[in-house]
Amino acid sequence: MKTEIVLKYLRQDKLPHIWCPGCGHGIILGSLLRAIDSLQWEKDDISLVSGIGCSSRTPGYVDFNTVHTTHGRALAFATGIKFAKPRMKVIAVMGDGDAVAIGGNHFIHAARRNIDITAVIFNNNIYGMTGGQYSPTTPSYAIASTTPYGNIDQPFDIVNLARGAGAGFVARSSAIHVPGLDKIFTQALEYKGFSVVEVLSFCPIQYGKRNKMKAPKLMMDWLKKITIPISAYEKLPDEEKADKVPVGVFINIPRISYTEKYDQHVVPAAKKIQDRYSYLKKCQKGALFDL
Amino acid sequence: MKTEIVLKYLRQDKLPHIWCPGCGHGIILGSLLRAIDSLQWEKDDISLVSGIGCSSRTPGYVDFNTVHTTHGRALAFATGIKFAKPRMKVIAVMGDGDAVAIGGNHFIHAARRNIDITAVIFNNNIYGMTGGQYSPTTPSYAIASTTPYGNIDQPFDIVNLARGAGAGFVARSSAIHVPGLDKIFTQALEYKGFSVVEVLSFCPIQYGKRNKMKAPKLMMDWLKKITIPISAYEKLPDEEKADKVPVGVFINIPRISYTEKYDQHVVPAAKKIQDRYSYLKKCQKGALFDL
Amino acid sequence: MKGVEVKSPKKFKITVNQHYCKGCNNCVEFCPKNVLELNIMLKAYPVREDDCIGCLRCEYYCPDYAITVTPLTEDARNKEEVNQ
Amino acid sequence: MKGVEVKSPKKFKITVNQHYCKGCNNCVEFCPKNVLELNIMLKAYPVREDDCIGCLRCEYYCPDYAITVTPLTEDARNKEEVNQ
Amino acid sequence: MYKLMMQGNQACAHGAIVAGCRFFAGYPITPSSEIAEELSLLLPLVGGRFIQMEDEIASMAAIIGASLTGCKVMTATSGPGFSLKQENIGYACEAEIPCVIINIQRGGPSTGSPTMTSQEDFMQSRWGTHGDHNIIVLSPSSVQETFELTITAFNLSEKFRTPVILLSDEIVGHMTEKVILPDPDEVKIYDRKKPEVSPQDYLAYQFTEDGIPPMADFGSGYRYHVTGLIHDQTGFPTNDSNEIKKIKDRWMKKMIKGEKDIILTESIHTDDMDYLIIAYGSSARCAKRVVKIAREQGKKFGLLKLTTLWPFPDQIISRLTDKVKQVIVPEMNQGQAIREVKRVVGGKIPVVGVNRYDGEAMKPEDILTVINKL
Amino acid sequence: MYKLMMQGNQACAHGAIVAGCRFFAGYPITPSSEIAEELSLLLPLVGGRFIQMEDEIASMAAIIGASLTGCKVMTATSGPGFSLKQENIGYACEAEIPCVIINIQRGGPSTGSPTMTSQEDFMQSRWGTHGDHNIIVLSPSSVQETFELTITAFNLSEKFRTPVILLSDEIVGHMTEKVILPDPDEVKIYDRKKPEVSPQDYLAYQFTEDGIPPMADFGSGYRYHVTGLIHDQTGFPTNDSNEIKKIKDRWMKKMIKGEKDIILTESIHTDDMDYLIIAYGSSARCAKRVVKIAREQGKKFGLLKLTTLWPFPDQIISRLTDKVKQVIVPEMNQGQAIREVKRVVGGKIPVVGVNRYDGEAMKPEDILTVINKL
Amino acid sequence: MSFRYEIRLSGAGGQGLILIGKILAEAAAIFEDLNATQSQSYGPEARGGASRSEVIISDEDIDYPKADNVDLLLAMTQEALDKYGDETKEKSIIIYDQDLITAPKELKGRKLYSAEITKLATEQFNKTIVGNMIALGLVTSLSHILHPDSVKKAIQARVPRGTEQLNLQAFDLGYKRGEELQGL
Amino acid sequence: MSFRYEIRLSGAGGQGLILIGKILAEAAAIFEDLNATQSQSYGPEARGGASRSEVIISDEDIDYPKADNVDLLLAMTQEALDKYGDETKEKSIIIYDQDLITAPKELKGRKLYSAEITKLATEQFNKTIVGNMIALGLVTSLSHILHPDSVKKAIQARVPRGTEQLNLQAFDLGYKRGEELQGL
Ligand SMILES: Cc1ncc(C[n+]2csc(CCOP(=O)(O)OP(=O)(O)O)c2C)c(N)n1
Ligand SMILES: Cc1ncc(C[n+]2csc(CCOP(=O)(O)OP(=O)(O)O)c2C)c(N)n1
Ligand code: SF4
Ligand code: SF4
Ligand code: SF4
Ligand code: SF4
Ligand code: SF4
Ligand code: SF4
Ligand SMILES: [Mg+2]
Ligand SMILES: [Mg+2]
Repeated sequence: MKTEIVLKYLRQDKLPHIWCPGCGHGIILGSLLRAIDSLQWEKDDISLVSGIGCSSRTPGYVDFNTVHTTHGRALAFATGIKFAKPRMKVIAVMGDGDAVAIGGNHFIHAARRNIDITAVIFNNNIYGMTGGQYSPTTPSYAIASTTPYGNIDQPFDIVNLARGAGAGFVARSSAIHVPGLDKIFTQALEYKGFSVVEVLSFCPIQYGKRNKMKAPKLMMDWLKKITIPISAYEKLPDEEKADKVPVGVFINIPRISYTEKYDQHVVPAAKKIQDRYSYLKKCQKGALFDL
Repeated sequence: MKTEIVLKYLRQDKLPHIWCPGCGHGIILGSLLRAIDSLQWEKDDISLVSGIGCSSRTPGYVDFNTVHTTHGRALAFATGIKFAKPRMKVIAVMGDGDAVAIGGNHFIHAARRNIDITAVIFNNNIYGMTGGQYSPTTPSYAIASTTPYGNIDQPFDIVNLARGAGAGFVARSSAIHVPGLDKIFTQALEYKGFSVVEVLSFCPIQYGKRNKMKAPKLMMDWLKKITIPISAYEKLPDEEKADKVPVGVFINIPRISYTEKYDQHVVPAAKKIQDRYSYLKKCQKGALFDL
Repeated sequence: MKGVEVKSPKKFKITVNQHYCKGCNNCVEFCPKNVLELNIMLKAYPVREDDCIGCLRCEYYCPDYAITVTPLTEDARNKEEVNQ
Repeated sequence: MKGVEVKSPKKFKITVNQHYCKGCNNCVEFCPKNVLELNIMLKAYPVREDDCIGCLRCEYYCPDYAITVTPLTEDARNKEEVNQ
Repeated sequence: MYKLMMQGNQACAHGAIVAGCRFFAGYPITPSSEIAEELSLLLPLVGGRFIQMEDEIASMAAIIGASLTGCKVMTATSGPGFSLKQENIGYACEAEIPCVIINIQRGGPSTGSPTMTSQEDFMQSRWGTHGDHNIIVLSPSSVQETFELTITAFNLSEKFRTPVILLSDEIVGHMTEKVILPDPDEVKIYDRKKPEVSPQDYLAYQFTEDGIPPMADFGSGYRYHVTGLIHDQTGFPTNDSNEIKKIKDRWMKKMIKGEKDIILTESIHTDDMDYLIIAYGSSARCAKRVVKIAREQGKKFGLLKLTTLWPFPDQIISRLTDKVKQVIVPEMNQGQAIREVKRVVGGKIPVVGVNRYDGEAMKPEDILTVINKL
Repeated sequence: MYKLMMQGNQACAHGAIVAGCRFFAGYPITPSSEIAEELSLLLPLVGGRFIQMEDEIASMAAIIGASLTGCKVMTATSGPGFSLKQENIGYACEAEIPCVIINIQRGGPSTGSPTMTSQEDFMQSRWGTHGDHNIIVLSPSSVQETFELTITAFNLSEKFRTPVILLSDEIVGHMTEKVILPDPDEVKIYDRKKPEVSPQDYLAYQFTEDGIPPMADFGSGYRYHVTGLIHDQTGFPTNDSNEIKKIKDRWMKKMIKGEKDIILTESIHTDDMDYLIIAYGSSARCAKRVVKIAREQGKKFGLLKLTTLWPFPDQIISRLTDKVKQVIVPEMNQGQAIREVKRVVGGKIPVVGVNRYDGEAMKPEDILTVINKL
Repeated sequence: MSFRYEIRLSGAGGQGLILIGKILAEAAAIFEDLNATQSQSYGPEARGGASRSEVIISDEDIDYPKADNVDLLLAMTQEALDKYGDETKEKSIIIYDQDLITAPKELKGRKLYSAEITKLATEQFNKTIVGNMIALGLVTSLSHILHPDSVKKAIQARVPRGTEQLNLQAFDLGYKRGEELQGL
Repeated sequence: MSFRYEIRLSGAGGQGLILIGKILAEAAAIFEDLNATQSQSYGPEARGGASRSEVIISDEDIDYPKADNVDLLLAMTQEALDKYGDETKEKSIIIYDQDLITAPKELKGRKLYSAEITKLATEQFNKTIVGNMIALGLVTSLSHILHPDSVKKAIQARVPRGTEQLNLQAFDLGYKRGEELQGL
């Protein structure tokens, strides 16, 4: 029955999708679509934007106004869409590489601006699409195609990064936390302003294979092992915290969004001085808002 | 007497510098050079790297191995220098635009990697060099050449951003906190790993002029008014916190740096399998470390 | 290949879209009642459909939207509601 | 332009590099003893050098490294040390 | 009609407003920043939105996103920023998104000579992004022309579903001249072709007769897919080599079919000339003066001013060079457009360059020195 | 001497190791990623360092930084990443920093056809960054040649203090062939010229006879300043137009003086030919086969394989085309190198393109079809 | 007289066709005194979809590195047979897996061989993945270009450590099946 | 007969030379029926350093927009006089600020005028910044190209609101000084 809901939002002629057997991405997308369904949003009003990567193949499959942009730039394109047409619901779907490697700057700036976009990060701790190179979220000492000796980079904590950048809604969940994940998505989508949902996904092919978790099941067991609800996490002694990844809603602060602020501050200010520019009064065609 | 110390590290034939009368940047640079002097570092061992901007004119004036790179990329160039020659002391000097607008991604990644570089941000809350456009640290509702109606962007808190990205040493001070600033610089320079010093500077010409603080003195009074030591800040009631900017050392956690980790983990791992590649044994010319 | 014995009363009907299923085994692993197995074509197949309790885990964890669980009785349909 | 009366004993000598000074007034503003003023060429000038207490604020806050305060007495030199 | 003194960069901003631009995203850079500054003031007055992004890459991305909603969009930059925008300019070419990119050229390469002038990005404006693509590049030489060509840039962009680059330079961008602003209602404005079929029948990248697919606004009921991957008529990616060839052929076709709209030049004294000067941008004004001086000296010089730089006006140049003795190409670079002129002239007659690349404006005497040797 | 089967991309990595590359910074992208993967394994074995940066811009920046310390450095990418690197490639040109950039071309524009092949970045490799600049571009057509040209790229880069681009393509990068690895001691390796004067007398951008200033390692006692601003001999920025012209002239001079080292081509059957094929990269192998087939049919075809693409081998082409009836230029793009060939040939004889731009390899029959019409 | 032999191995990603292409090339170029070039085409980015691997073997320098005159086609999916069957020439050898191909093509003048590759792999080794080695055996046996020992050496050099025996056995099985098909 | 008059205003950044260039151009193009082009050169990026502002006034279309035949040079620093003095032609008018220029040049055939611009600005208005308006007055008076009323209208249009009076007064002072210098 849930599958039918999901299929309702998919371009079924494009299925099966290109994701590998067992890939976590498909599970997450299902959850996102159920959340959208629960909000009864019109397909026409939704724009789903991605960068490049396995996760970023998502727009090809969903029946919205979809854009598969350049690697890392999803949020910058999405900002253009949202700011030009604020009534659109804009969702950006990105991989960990997309969102916080090459796209890290757009991520922190979208958070800072509090532009009303929901950023969904399919974090599989690896560059899936290009063959398993390490990403900024690859765990320490893990093997990737470019860390044959084990990864020495310190990974990002995306939740902390989003917080540090000023995001007003930040949550983390995982592909093994459905249907709870559906609810988190719903909250994020409803949030007015920039909302971040990091979803721990898994890539059996490029990450699992190299790290003794070739079967999807093993990857899911691993996710189960490392995740822990925020409240439980906070009660852990510090030594044990290191091995655990808290999941849940971390931040949810109501705050005026960027487009609202433009309308509330810039537009009236402009109105005040409009009379000075009689010539411009003849140039109102194509206006995005009324003065 | 302090001036003599500073002059010792300057390329005096390049002075006077291009900074406008009263600009905060010169004050900060003086402090940085005194800190370097206190550590008795050799000029030859220091590389000072910048991006583009008023602040980023710094390398032209200091008598080190200096690089004036492209806008926003100082830390990426610096990473190359440090990683290729870890014995060099590498300092990156950037403006707020340089460091956290166009350069934001390199900033968070350098922090994540914990590469042993000291990042100094001359934060004057504006793009000075290009004529006073707003930056990601321009205060709300301030006037800049591209915010004629007042700035609606939410500014970054650079300290929080650095923290969120995983930096191990984070401090904030200001151009009106000398000589205390000298000490903070000294601590940051001594820190093994990535250290961030955000220094509130001031730009009377591009920021002050538009915001009723044309005289340097007025800008300094403003800085004095808004800054407060961390300890005092924490005791403030929440409503009052909004108007204040805490200064001091926020984070100082000892942690293994990126280059050290490479040497401790990758190099020995490579050594173990080296015998498999007899051909490569003949290719040791130019090695950056011994195997 | 084992034959599938059909017991009644069946509460749920399980359909696997052969075109979508990639045989990843997720549904098999997640099913608490061992209802599913992969067949020789490496597609999911409900070998113990009668045991299905309609928990929908197979649907939730199928990355390919290939599996559909349809309640056949009133009772089962209500359970479905709860899963919303 | 006012003439500067020289009182003794002078503890500090203040030199302003005419080539570097941009007349920004920072040193003037920060000097707790009102030692400095801008002259007609808009360069800093120590009008009350005798009053200087060697606090070095002028040096610290001169963005152009144009001003140098040199202790002339043993006593003053010691004070300098403290400022390190 | 209004008569105003303004800077080239301001005129660009005003041209954008008149052309219907309602969205600007940019990142400041000398010598283009005044465009952003002016638009930050003007756009809100005409129901438009201005945003300063975190960098040039994001700026280019944001205008593409905004264009998808049906809005006319623009960004402005100079050399370093223009290089950074290249990846997304290629995206706009591939996905056929109308947008206007202003490049106020300064001295290069790299940070170069930020406050000085140049025409060093002539080639980059055509070849800066990876992969085969088509693009339109226009070049103004006065403030009035900056105003007008900005409007033309929007019109061509909308008409041909393609990014259009206005390649100006520091001299034109920063000079102040009188501009005649026409009555906005009398300016010819072109809006992108919208679909006339129902959403079910809509093909976002249809192979139409003129090579230009109608473009629906996001949110208008036509849900479709936009991708930087090579795609077929439906807009979805394809690996089929026939389809790949087909779309690339269509891209070429729309430009070739549109040439008479796209290729703009201005000929001065070319009827009875012995020598032809081919110039563009601020150098063209210098060349104009040289033609005048030369004519005064009894030398029959003519000028072809290239208003459209790309697609390169092969046919016009080929025709004009049939009857002259020599061609002179003055440029503020080490010789870029001259390569194209040589290709077109094909050895018929000598082609001589006059190159100034020291950050200063091309001077009449630079060209005159060469001419006097003829 | 070792005999090994390897992929073009692996051969590139091995070539780099043999050439003395000890620092690689990159960001993965199809179809170049195997170069990074191989070097992540190999570099630590020869005392080198590998780092994956946050993006291509940072990768390019990091190798420039590393090169300043005296290290030989490289990065590798494909179209989208190559576009992103352009700003910093310009920096390396301007500041004269030796470094090697590998571009394994894929189908463009934009994300294009990531797993398919092309030669669509020919022009971009020369003109991709803003501002007048010089650059060297080499193009291999086999796995063995990838190995060898990677070494050549490092040598030229070190010798001429300039970025060198190895412009390969998906076919060559991903094909597996036998490579003969020579004894490393017998490979000719060139290291950058170091200063012979004392630090006080050192001018980081000295106007030397050959146009190439000696380059000191950071940390070696020669403290100097590096900037992307146009600078004088001392390395410090200048706005003096004489100085600006002087440094740009030196950049040109070093390339022109170095041409005999830089310009590499291969001629096959050009002694008695009637028709000349000019080709490069994987298309050159196709052309080789065509020449063979044509000769078998009694048609006197010759091949000029361009190993160096830029600076474009004007003189060699000019000479070779003096005596033939026609030139054929097969390319896996819509016609890029052919523009240059036409410019050089200058209308002497017809120049015909054979263009394949559908992601598939150029096939002998593509060229043969054109030939058979002659 | 010189020779040039073109092999096209076609099917789907994950069937290991690129690997056996590389093995054939290595056998020719390293273990016999020949030249060889192996190349392939991928699906989207580095993963999935249709897969094609080509090997050119010659006693001369290989100018053109792609197949344009296929001597031997291995087809491991219906799609592959449909797409590439027609691109072979008269006298070409075509080998296909009869377990995966439901609608074999009539191709005039070609020498068609079919074998139950997948079934053999599952029944004999309980691993579909060794199907590629069985196919390699068939290709080696039917093409008469390379000595099986050369191919075996190349297998040993290329397969993951610890799987050499399994792969060699599968190869042998395929090779023998090839001989049977030729009535040898 | 057509005319083309070239004015070069040279000095340092911050002296307001670009503004007075724009005012001259606006006076000519908007308030008189002439054409005018104003351009300038900057120091590094958008700030500081040497500054040069040029105005071309003509009754025809202005083809070449830069000065290459300077009719009037205003020099507000020694450096500017040294650099641009030689680039004037015979009969050119040169005006300089005698307070800022310590070593005036001997320039044959030019009409040199000096005025104590900075001193006047400080003494009369207590603001060095209005030096540019005094200079503008001098230029207007000595060039005989524009009617002072046109220039005054342009001043009113271009200077910051609230400073019109001050600037007009400074202009008048300069204009009068110019007349005096010509013995008018
Ligand atoms: C500018 C640019 N650089 C690199 C690439 C190659 N590339 C495509 S997807 C990708 C990373 C994918 O990883 P991630 O974003 O984590 O998504 P996943 O595939 O893991 O879902 C890379 C590096 C590209 N397409 N464009
Ligand atoms: C790629 C690129 N974009 C834009 C610029 C123009 N630019 C130069 S400096 C600068 C900002 C300067 O602001 P900041 O970094 O805060 O330094 P400040 O001048 O305020 O010290 C900009 C936008 C450039 N040089 N390169
Ligand atoms: S490569 Fe990894 S992330 Fe990509 S589709 Fe396959 S399993 Fe999923
Ligand atoms: S513009 Fe501002 S930041 Fe730049 S030098 Fe002047 S005062 Fe300082
Ligand atoms: S609904 Fe639950 S019990 Fe039924 S098949 Fe699916 S997972 Fe098993
Ligand atoms: S989870 Fe879905 S794709 Fe996987 S085996 Fe089950 S039905 Fe098939
Ligand atoms: S040292 Fe202190 S007291 Fe003396 S002049 Fe400087 S600021 Fe004034
Ligand atoms: S602070 Fe320095 S520059 Fe400013 S007036 Fe004093 S001495 Fe001069
Ligand atoms: Mg990923
Ligand atoms: Mg700043």
